[in-house]
Amino acid sequence: MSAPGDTAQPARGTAGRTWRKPPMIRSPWLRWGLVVLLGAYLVYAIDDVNFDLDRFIAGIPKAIDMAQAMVPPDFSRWQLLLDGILESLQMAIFSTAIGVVLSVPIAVCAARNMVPRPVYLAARGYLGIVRTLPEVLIAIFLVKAFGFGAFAGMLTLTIASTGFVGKLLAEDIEDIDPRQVEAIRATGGSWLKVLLYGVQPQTLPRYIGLCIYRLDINLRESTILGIVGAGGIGATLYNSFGRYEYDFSFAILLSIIAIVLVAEWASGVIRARIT
Amino acid sequence: MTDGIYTPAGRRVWRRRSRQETLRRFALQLIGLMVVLWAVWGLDVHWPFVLDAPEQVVDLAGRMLPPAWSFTGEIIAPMVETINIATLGTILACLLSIPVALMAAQNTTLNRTTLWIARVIVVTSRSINELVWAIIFAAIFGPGPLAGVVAIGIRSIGFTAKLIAEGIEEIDRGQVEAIEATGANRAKVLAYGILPQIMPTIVGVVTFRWDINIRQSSVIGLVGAGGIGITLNSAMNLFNWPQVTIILIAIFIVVMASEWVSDFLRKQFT
Amino acid sequence: MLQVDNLTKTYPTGQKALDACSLKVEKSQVVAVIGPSGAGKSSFIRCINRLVEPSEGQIWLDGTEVTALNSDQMAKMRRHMGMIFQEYNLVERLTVMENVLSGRLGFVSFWQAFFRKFPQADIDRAFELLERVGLAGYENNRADALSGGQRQRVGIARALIQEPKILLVDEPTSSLDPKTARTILALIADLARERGLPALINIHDVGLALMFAERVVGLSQGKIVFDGGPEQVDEHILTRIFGEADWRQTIRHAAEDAEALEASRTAETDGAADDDPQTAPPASQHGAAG
Amino acid sequence: MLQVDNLTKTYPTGQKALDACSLKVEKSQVVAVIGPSGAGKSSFIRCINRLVEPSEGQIWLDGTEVTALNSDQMAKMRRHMGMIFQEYNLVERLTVMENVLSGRLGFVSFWQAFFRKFPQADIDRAFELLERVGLAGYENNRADALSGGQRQRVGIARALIQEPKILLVDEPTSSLDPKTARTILALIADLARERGLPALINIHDVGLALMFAERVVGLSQGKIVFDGGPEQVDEHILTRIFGEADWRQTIRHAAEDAEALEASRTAETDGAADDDPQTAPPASQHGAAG
Amino acid sequence: QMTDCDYRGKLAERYCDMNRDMVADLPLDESEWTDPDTLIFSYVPVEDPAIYKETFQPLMEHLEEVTGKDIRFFSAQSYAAQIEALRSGRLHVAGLSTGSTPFGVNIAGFNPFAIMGTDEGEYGYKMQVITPADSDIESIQDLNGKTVAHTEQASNSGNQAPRALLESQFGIVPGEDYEVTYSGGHDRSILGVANGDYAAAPIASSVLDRMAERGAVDLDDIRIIHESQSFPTTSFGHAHNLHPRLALLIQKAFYTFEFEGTSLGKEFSDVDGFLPITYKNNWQVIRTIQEQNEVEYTTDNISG
Ligand SMILES: Nc1ncnc2c1ncn2[C@@H]1O[C@H](COP(=O)(O)OP(=O)(O)OP(=O)(O)O)[C@@H](O)[C@H]1O
Ligand SMILES: Nc1ncnc2c1ncn2[C@@H]1O[C@H](COP(=O)(O)OP(=O)(O)OP(=O)(O)O)[C@@H](O)[C@H]1O
Ligand SMILES: [Mg+2]
Ligand SMILES: [Mg+2]
Repeated sequence: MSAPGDTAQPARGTAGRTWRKPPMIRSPWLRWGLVVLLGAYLVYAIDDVNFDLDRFIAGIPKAIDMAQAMVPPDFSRWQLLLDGILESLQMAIFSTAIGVVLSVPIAVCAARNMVPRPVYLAARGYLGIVRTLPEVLIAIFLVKAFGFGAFAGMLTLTIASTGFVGKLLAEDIEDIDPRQVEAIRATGGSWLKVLLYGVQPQTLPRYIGLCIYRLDINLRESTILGIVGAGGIGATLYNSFGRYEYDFSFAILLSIIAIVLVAEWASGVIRARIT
Repeated sequence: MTDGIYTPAGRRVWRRRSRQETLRRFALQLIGLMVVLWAVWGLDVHWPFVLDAPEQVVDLAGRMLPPAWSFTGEIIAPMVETINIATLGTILACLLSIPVALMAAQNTTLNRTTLWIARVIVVTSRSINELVWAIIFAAIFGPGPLAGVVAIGIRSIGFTAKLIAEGIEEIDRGQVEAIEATGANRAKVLAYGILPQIMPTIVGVVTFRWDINIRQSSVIGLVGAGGIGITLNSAMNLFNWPQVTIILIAIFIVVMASEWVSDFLRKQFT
Repeated sequence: MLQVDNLTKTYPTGQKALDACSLKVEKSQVVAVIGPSGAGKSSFIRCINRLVEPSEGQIWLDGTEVTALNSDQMAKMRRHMGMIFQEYNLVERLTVMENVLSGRLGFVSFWQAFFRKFPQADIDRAFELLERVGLAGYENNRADALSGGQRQRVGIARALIQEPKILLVDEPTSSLDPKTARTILALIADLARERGLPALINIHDVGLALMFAERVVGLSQGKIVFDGGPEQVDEHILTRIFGEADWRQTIRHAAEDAEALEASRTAETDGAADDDPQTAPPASQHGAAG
Repeated sequence: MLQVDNLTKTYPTGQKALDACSLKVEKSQVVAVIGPSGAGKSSFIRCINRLVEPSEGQIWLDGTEVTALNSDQMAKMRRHMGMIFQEYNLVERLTVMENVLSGRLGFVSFWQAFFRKFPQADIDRAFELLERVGLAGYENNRADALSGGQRQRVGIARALIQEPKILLVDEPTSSLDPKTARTILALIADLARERGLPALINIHDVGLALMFAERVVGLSQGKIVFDGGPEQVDEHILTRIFGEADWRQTIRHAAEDAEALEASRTAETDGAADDDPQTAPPASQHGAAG
Repeated sequence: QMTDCDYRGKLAERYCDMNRDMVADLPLDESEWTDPDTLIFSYVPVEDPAIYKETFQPLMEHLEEVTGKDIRFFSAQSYAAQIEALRSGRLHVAGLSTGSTPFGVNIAGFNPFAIMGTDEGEYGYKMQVITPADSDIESIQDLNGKTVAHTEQASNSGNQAPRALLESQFGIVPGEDYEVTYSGGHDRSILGVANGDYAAAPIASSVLDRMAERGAVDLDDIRIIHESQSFPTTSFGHAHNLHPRLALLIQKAFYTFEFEGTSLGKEFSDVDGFLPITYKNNWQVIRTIQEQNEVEYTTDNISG
């Protein structure tokens, strides 16, 4: 540190000083220990998946065969395709609508910077449980409870949506600019109003992105809808693969990709308007 | 300047939106509501079933308890297998998705063509069911962990790239501007202006994807490795619910661990 | 009345920003807090409304121990504490009007806030304040499309609309030209006087501080090293606060300025904001923007 | 040499921030741009390095038409344009040192930048600059744990380490106490003189402007309404730029200040930043922080 | 109720088997009989081809005609869901796969009565053990020390049957004499063998036939080294507590359904109609297999 005395040559005290970015983990033992451990693990894990070049070369023509079976896409059964899409849309819209609304309070409670620790832990616990329960199992429970059909499917999708949007939105809330929140807090706004004026404007674009993303996940979801017997485009796709009708599968995939691209574009437009 | 603004006495109204905007919003909301109603119409609830639903749930939940603790030993191997494949797959996805994410974010993409290329990659990756990816890569690499890793990696790109791209779209312009003003080229602006801002997002998204991949390891199962997903399916198909419970407990531990790792790393970066 | 006892703040990084500061401010006193950059001025006023949690010490406002309140009570308390931020802290994606009205959040119901249905009185007051800070016509601009000084003035209007019992002001004029700066400070000082509120103003412009404050507190390295009237501030004191430099100009100007100000006070504060056409957007431009 | 022809900027909101501004700055001239808040000062200098894309007009720097460059060429060009931001624009999650060193990004390879392996000369220079702006010992603090003035000074060091051919400076002293402010401005002015660079300084403190600038440009409502030496600036001119007010004090002080400054220039600028113990963190505290 | 029932065999506690036909009896208490206006029917394709919803349409129409009820058809993809729904009374008529039929019977009171077959009374499929065409494995004994792909644990021909039969017939114990890896499905086992990734695999003949027919696999790539006796295919049955009159009508509808000329007939080309079966007789072989593999049915007992 400079004392008033050594003013003559400002650079004297600094020349040759090295600088390194302060490491994330202070203790060098722990730091290098972790690095070595991680490296060892990766070596072990990669060793586990041995790559066989001969098999790879032999596999290429098989993949090409499969690809050839896909073209040209077969749109002749458009009726089946359209039915599936409409059915899926119906379920996806409903479950997304409910799911994303429910995930807002969950996300707020799961954000470290918004709530006291016990609430945070409880909400994270909920998110953990929802994410632990395989969708298959939730679906089985709901089929048992409400019978086969769209209702069980929608409920499953709703629950899965809360886990997904809740978790990602919570992390976005944790990342917001604290200064803007601080200003609203300083006006004496209650907690809810701080959310409304300090947090919501900052997270809205992300939230809209997540809603639309979840909509398209719910649209494509096949596992759940297959289990509840609700059909939908996912089940149609699954069946077409099961029947080796790859050209029809490809047609279905192209349709799904087109729909999702439209959703993606819409999401981009909306977000660009509010960011 | 309109005179009204300077008239101190007059009551001035202020609305967040002009009348036209309000109308447009109202119309949009109405359309939205109608779409949701159309969806509700497809619900088809059988009310008598709803009445005794709790009873049925209790029937199954009761049969899941107590967990088959003795089964614990048998799930360790598939769990480890699953973790290995999911970890490698996630690392692969992470490496591939960062360039895609940069192309898919409106504020970092080079031009409209790259934006759409990235979007098509993202959408294709996630629209194609994991089973399909698994079949394709099992044909190429043969059934086994490698096909699982690649299938998981490719399948995850859509998710990670999309969410990271949205994170990039939300960054603070000012900080990027400052780095641009130093004359840094794109890559360096990325490393100094953008990366520090999206680091928490990347960590969050990647750890989330990691635990999704572990849970979706039925894919891994389907390419011939005995992941936890296959174990779970077998337990369910043999109606051994107490075993299902113990597997769930194992998955829960992994999910919470990922939550903890994510939280720890994000704290370092926020 | 504000009373601060032994306030100490140590940040998690280990930085000790405040070191046992005590201060007592009577009603209706405009206190300027001066000190070099990094002295702890911002930390000091942020501790008072507990945006920064004090490490030690007590704070009392009008007989309530602020440091003992729980978070609900603190939210209620903050309604009465108007705060102006050094870095403005506007909510970037909200409009100017929403930012200003957010100062009334403590007083409206959640649904009013949600639908932006603030009482007409608040809206009238918001328009009036926007005019007084020279931002008439900007109400529908988004905060992130403003110039630095405009942003700062929105932040000021937001604090003033709270009709607070105490004003905590962090560098209110850092981005303002000399004329607007004086107008704004006069506005703050007058409000404090009119309503009989104490005001704590962090300000780096010592000249302005001496001109408007009734009392000056000098902070250096987290300690209060001076506390007295502006007339007591001399070269020696400034050196104690800021370190060695040539202070003659600063003090002389301040004294003269204060005189000049005294003479023109009534005239200036009334007319101040209204004859300010150059800061209002020209009609044609605003038409296009709306 | 910088030449600006007919520069016009209309924002997407319809706001016309600049209206056919022309300006020619010779080498090594310190130009103060003054004007009321919202006049277009920031827009003006941001157009010069095209952080804001000009709507009309041309800009030439040393014979290159800046407005005609593509984005790669612009990046190269910006290496030579040092910019100091009104709202600092530090990368919040990086340390002070990384922020300062980011000024050298144009000169190192990507991997050097990525692994923070900057040449020793850059690191030396960074330490030296940090000392000169009074932030020695803060190099490993994260930018978001700094006081307002400290952040501003980091931004200044970042621009200066670029060793630019032109300095674009937006309110460099808004958050600084008078002493630090003068030190910093002297530093900027001296650098400009030493290296023979033009410097455009937006500054709201007219007194400081008149003290340090060789030329003053007055902006009002997006138009250049005055362009001349500081000695030409009188009450009348200030009224033209800012509107009606009592300007006598401002000018008189400035003149006196300038005199005093002239007398002490050599002494002050050398010693300025170094004898600044109160802005550096006390050793003990910093020890705890590191 | 407990006192009324002195035999239930392996059935779950809530069911009773006084007539010892191994399936749950109609409840004695008439109030427990159900006679719903809408019959719910589900079908899970496991060793059968995947089907689109409309394939079953003709059968549904026929059922509606004969029973006079509305029918809702669900093509589901999990038989755990199916059997749990049956147990909860959410499902009235179902087609259960070979291996899961005993679970349905014991856990959910399923009452199988029909199976698809020819007019000659032939039905069923065979377990086949296949190897790559160029493999040096000639017999089951040669599997010793190899890696063999089973499909999944619950599958009959893909796992349960080989585990039970290979030991008793050839003295080869899967998992001991050869290493078992699970492929996840019959088609994946077949493709894996065709590609030479697995040394061998036990699979369902019906799946192999179908894949060959559709060109998904080239029969020249595959050699069959063993074929088992016939196993029954998917069983069709109803819930135990349907009103007896309704149950009879449903059975009648199945038995009188003609595949010829319908979409169902096109899908199952070698089938003419539904043949009557009983669980006790026709599932004997499956029960033996599962018994040997120590499969537990009544989860009620497991949970104590
Ligand atoms: N969030 C924080 N974490 C750690 N240290 C901090 C934090 N905020 C401020 N500091 C440190 O505390 C000290 C006092 O900061 P403070 O913001 O109160 O200064 P100030 O007097 O307002 O300065 P300025 O005039 O520059 O705004 C500074 O040394 C600063 O680096
Ligand atoms: N991004 C933007 N979008 C729309 N309008 C803007 C934007 N940035 C600035 N403006 C408007 O342009 C005008 C000039 O802004 P500018 O920032 O250049 O002013 P300034 O002279 O720097 O003022 P200050 O001294 O307050 O910083 C202002 O009226 C402002 O509202
Ligand atoms: Mg401060
Ligand atoms: Mg500006």
